[in-house]
Amino acid sequence: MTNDPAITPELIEKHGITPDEYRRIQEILGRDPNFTELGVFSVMWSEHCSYKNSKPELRKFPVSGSRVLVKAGEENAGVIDIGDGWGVAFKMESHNHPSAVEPFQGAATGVGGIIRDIFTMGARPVFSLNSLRFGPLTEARNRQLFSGVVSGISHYGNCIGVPTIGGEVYFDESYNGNPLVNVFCLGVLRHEQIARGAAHGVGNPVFYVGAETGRDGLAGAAFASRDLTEESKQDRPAVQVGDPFKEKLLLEACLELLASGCVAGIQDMGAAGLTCSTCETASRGGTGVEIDLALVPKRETGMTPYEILLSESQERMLIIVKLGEEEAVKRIFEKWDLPYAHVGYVRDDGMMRVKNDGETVVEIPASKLADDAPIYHRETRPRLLPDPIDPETIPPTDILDALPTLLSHPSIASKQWVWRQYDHMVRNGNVVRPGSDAAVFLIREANKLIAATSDCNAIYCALDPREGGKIAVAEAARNLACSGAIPLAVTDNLNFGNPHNPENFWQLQQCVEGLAEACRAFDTPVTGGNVSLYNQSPAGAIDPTPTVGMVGIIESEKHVTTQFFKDEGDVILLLGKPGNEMGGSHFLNVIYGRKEGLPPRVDLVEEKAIHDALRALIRMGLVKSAHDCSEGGLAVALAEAGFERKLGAAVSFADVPDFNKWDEIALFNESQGRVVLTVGKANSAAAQSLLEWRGVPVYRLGTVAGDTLKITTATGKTYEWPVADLYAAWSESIPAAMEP
Amino acid sequence: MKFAVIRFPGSNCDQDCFQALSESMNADVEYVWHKEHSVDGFDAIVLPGGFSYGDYLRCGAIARFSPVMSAVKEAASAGKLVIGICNGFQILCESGLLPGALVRNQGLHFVCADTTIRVETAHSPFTNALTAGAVLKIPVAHGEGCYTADAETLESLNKNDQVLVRYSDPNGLTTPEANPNGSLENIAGIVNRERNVFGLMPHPDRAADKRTGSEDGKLIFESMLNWLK
Amino acid sequence: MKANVVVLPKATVLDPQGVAVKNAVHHLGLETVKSVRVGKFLEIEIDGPENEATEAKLHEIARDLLSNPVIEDYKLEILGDEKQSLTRGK
Amino acid sequence: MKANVVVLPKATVLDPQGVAVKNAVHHLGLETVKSVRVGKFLEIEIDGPENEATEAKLHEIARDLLSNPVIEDYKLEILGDEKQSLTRGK
Ligand SMILES: Nc1ncnc2c1ncn2[C@@H]1O[C@H](COP(=O)(O)OP(=O)(O)O)[C@@H](O)[C@H]1O
Ligand SMILES: [Mg+2]
Repeated sequence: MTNDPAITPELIEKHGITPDEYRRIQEILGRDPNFTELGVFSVMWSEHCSYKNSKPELRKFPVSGSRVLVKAGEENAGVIDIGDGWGVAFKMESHNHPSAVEPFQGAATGVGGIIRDIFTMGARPVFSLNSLRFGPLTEARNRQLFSGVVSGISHYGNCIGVPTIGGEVYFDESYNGNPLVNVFCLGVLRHEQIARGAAHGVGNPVFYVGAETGRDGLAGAAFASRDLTEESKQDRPAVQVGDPFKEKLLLEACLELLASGCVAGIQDMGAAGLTCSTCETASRGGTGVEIDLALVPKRETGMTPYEILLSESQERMLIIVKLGEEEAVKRIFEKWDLPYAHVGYVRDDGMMRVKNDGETVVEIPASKLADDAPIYHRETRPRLLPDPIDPETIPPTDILDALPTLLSHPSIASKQWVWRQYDHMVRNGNVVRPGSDAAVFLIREANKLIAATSDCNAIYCALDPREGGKIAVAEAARNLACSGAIPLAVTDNLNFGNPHNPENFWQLQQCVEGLAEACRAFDTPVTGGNVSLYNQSPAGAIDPTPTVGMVGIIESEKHVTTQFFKDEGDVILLLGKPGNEMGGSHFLNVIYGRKEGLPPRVDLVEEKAIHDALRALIRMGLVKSAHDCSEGGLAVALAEAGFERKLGAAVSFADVPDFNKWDEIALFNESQGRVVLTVGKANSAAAQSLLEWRGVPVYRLGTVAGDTLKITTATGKTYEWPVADLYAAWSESIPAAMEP
Repeated sequence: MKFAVIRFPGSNCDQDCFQALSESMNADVEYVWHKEHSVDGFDAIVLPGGFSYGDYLRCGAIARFSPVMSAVKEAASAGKLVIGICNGFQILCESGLLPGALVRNQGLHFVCADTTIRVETAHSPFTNALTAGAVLKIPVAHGEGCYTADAETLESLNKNDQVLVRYSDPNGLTTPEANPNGSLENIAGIVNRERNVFGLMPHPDRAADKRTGSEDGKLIFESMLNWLK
Repeated sequence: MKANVVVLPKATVLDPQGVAVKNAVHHLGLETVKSVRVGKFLEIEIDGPENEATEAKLHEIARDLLSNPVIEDYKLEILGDEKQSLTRGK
Repeated sequence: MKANVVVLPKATVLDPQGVAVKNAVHHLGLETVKSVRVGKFLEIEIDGPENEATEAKLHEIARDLLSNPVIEDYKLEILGDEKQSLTRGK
């Protein structure tokens, strides 16, 4: 390649390759790499593709279980058995950095990417979730990011027809300049339909299908290579533009193709595009793959091999076709009006060989490139854990004012402004719509009820990453239990700062250990996920945010439960001890600007016992509503439970044991393992004794009543709020911030 | 009697419509691909929701030129029943089978929510199982559902009893708050002069199963089945 | 040849997007802005030199496909081969 | 004064809408169309005569609010008071 720059130490460094790594490349090749090969190594050995910094940590996750059909890391997404020959494939991905630069397209292509991962497995995408973090809405830039990200998700998801049925949104200073956009997708498939991303069958033809390749995302891959060629002098966009319409065609074509039995292997082109898909399919298949770039459909002229291989253009797939089935495959591509090309063959020599019009430009042992990236054990430096909050430091608060203030904080307030913009009803499966603890979706193909939630309280993780990690899983499991579901498995998205900072890396390690411990406790193996490091702005790293996506199954329609009070007169019970932990609470943060103190401890055994007891009660048909206590504690949970039907409650802690004598603490502490549930009056004694018999703490708090929330505390004081006022504070907050 | 559900590239409620008709209504249904030139053999045609051809340019603007639409036009003029739901309504307006146009929601955002709609007349193949004044709970999900038409068109729609459903509150009052997208006179769905082509933004296909909310949409399909009997 | 097509909402049709942009512009400090209308701009490149048949066809396409006469007006501008588009480049 | 702003996707950025329109135009019989790019057109009316401060502010708004420089270019055209917009009316 005559025009290629010479391989200098500067060029190597610019590619993010260390001298040690370069020596390793020389060993693998037995020679110096050329320029294109250097680019290939740099993307494949980036953190994004190789997990070179996080792999030793990820090995701590439990990955197996009786329901696991495809394990984490084996394929594009894990697959879990849901019974009767059906399985679900699901995964979460981040698109943080692209969204920071171009919120609409960044978020949209994030959705496109995760949906592609799912149908690459042979599964039909069924629904999505999204987990978002922004700086405070008081700043115009954050409003712009929030609104752009939501429109981007809405655009892509609505257009392709995959409902977005749940998620979470938090606002905190630590995300200023570095928003988080994590998207989750779940698909359904028959066990025998699981597709593999492996290049099997020497001699099989390799097809490229989907959008033409352009110079998209080149700067995003490993580095910005601005002055490589004449043609590339113009600006190269670091952000890709998504085309949900093209992806919809690709989705239908791929599922039709997989059903036709003509496919030996399939792999989407995500990060590192053609490079990653060719070497990974070869490596998984124990074969080699040879392609010719001259045959690749292109959107622009004059693209170099380097550019074609590293392009991150969206909506593309690599398909290994069974020899002899080429015509059948072409017919399907043509039916769906998709560009395609027969670009190469599966070989038996273990090489990833790339030609350009016959001339070999890349020749690398595929498995070494895909699997032999260096692994680093990064240095960690622990931070001291904060002390628990001393109640004496909590000033007397205007409680009547504090509750609506908390409810109107955008992190707690209604997210209806968000999910109204998402088509959450397409595919006709909403049994529980957005707005309750977990979304419940009827997968019609399989006739199964699946519940899903995403959770992470990053304040806890910042103050105590290990406990924070445990709580993220525990809260997800609790949300599922409240909707009547049995948790099946977990996907996670680890969002952290620069791993070279030992404190950041310690946070990552602690969070992972916490997640892993909790996943074991709830018997929910991790089936996959994503790592996003370098989430920093000049002001510092984001709060560690290990987002958890958890999926559960509901055995019968009768078990579906929501968080909302149903009828006046129903008895309100608190499951779990009233608690008194104030560290890391939203009360301290929102009312006093104090993001501090030791966050709540979670006892995983007790937590699990509570979930099991709740599910048992639900199965007996005794539970009319169940809502977990999370941000804002018991008072917020009681208020939220009344919002759907505008029902109030008459509640008293006065004659109930164990309630704290500080009203602030009793109402707003965030101790874990608590659920507010309601039962019909006639069943309340039975429910209570059943729970006591199971050995879980239960307290009778009062009844659903009237149109005010009336709470008498252990000090004998009574606070009363009209539900309409609380509802207004909660429901109008985000719209008012966004549309003044 | 047999229903056709047209599949454009980018249709995404085709399966929902198919299921609602076949499972909830026990009707005979088949998919028809957009490249087909004929819809012979079908008694009723469903243009489903979605983003046909990506909805680039304007919603329904490109779908209008697809081969199957010429066949749909012929079928419409032969008096067969045509129902366009959401994107289908947009396609019907773009192709001139229905008057007026659907533009960007007044609030500028996509809106996915339950709405209640008031039936204006039982005198149509699409509402004969209902009574005027009945209120149905049927969800909407669209970004461009604001119905507009010039004064003359509007007048003739009203005069000829062509507005079949309007957004209303649960008591049947057509208040501004009940209007999810700013549609003129809360119009949610209209029929052509000949009364055999119906377009509406709400999704009866998403209101045909108790488990997922409402069953009110079935009454519209039931009307069509009555008519075809 | 090249052609540009501008499609704008008819004056009688509500343009909520235009209103939203106007409000945002006011927020950014340009309060003298009286009205904003938001439409589409299409830049079309065509093989071959300027000619009447193509121009007639372009009008047809602009009317039938690129705009919806119920709600929009269009304007077609033919740029020929050499002339630079007025509206391109900085 | 009046101003028009045209916002178009950068030449190297994928423009799926442009591709869709090009295909539709081919179907309608104008097969000589090589490329279509679709962008936004904003017609802005401003109180008061043409002046540099307003023009500078308009540039700022076009760059920060109306377009995203990462994927789009904009072009601002000042039309003054009397001049008719080139791109308006039939
Ligand atoms: N970005 C979002 N997209 C869709 N639904 C959301 C989003 N954010 C929040 N929701 C929904 O709003 C409800 C409340 O969310 P959240 O306060 O995070 O609940 P919890 O504290 O119980 O986990 C849930 O039903 C959730 O799915
Ligand atoms: Mg919850």
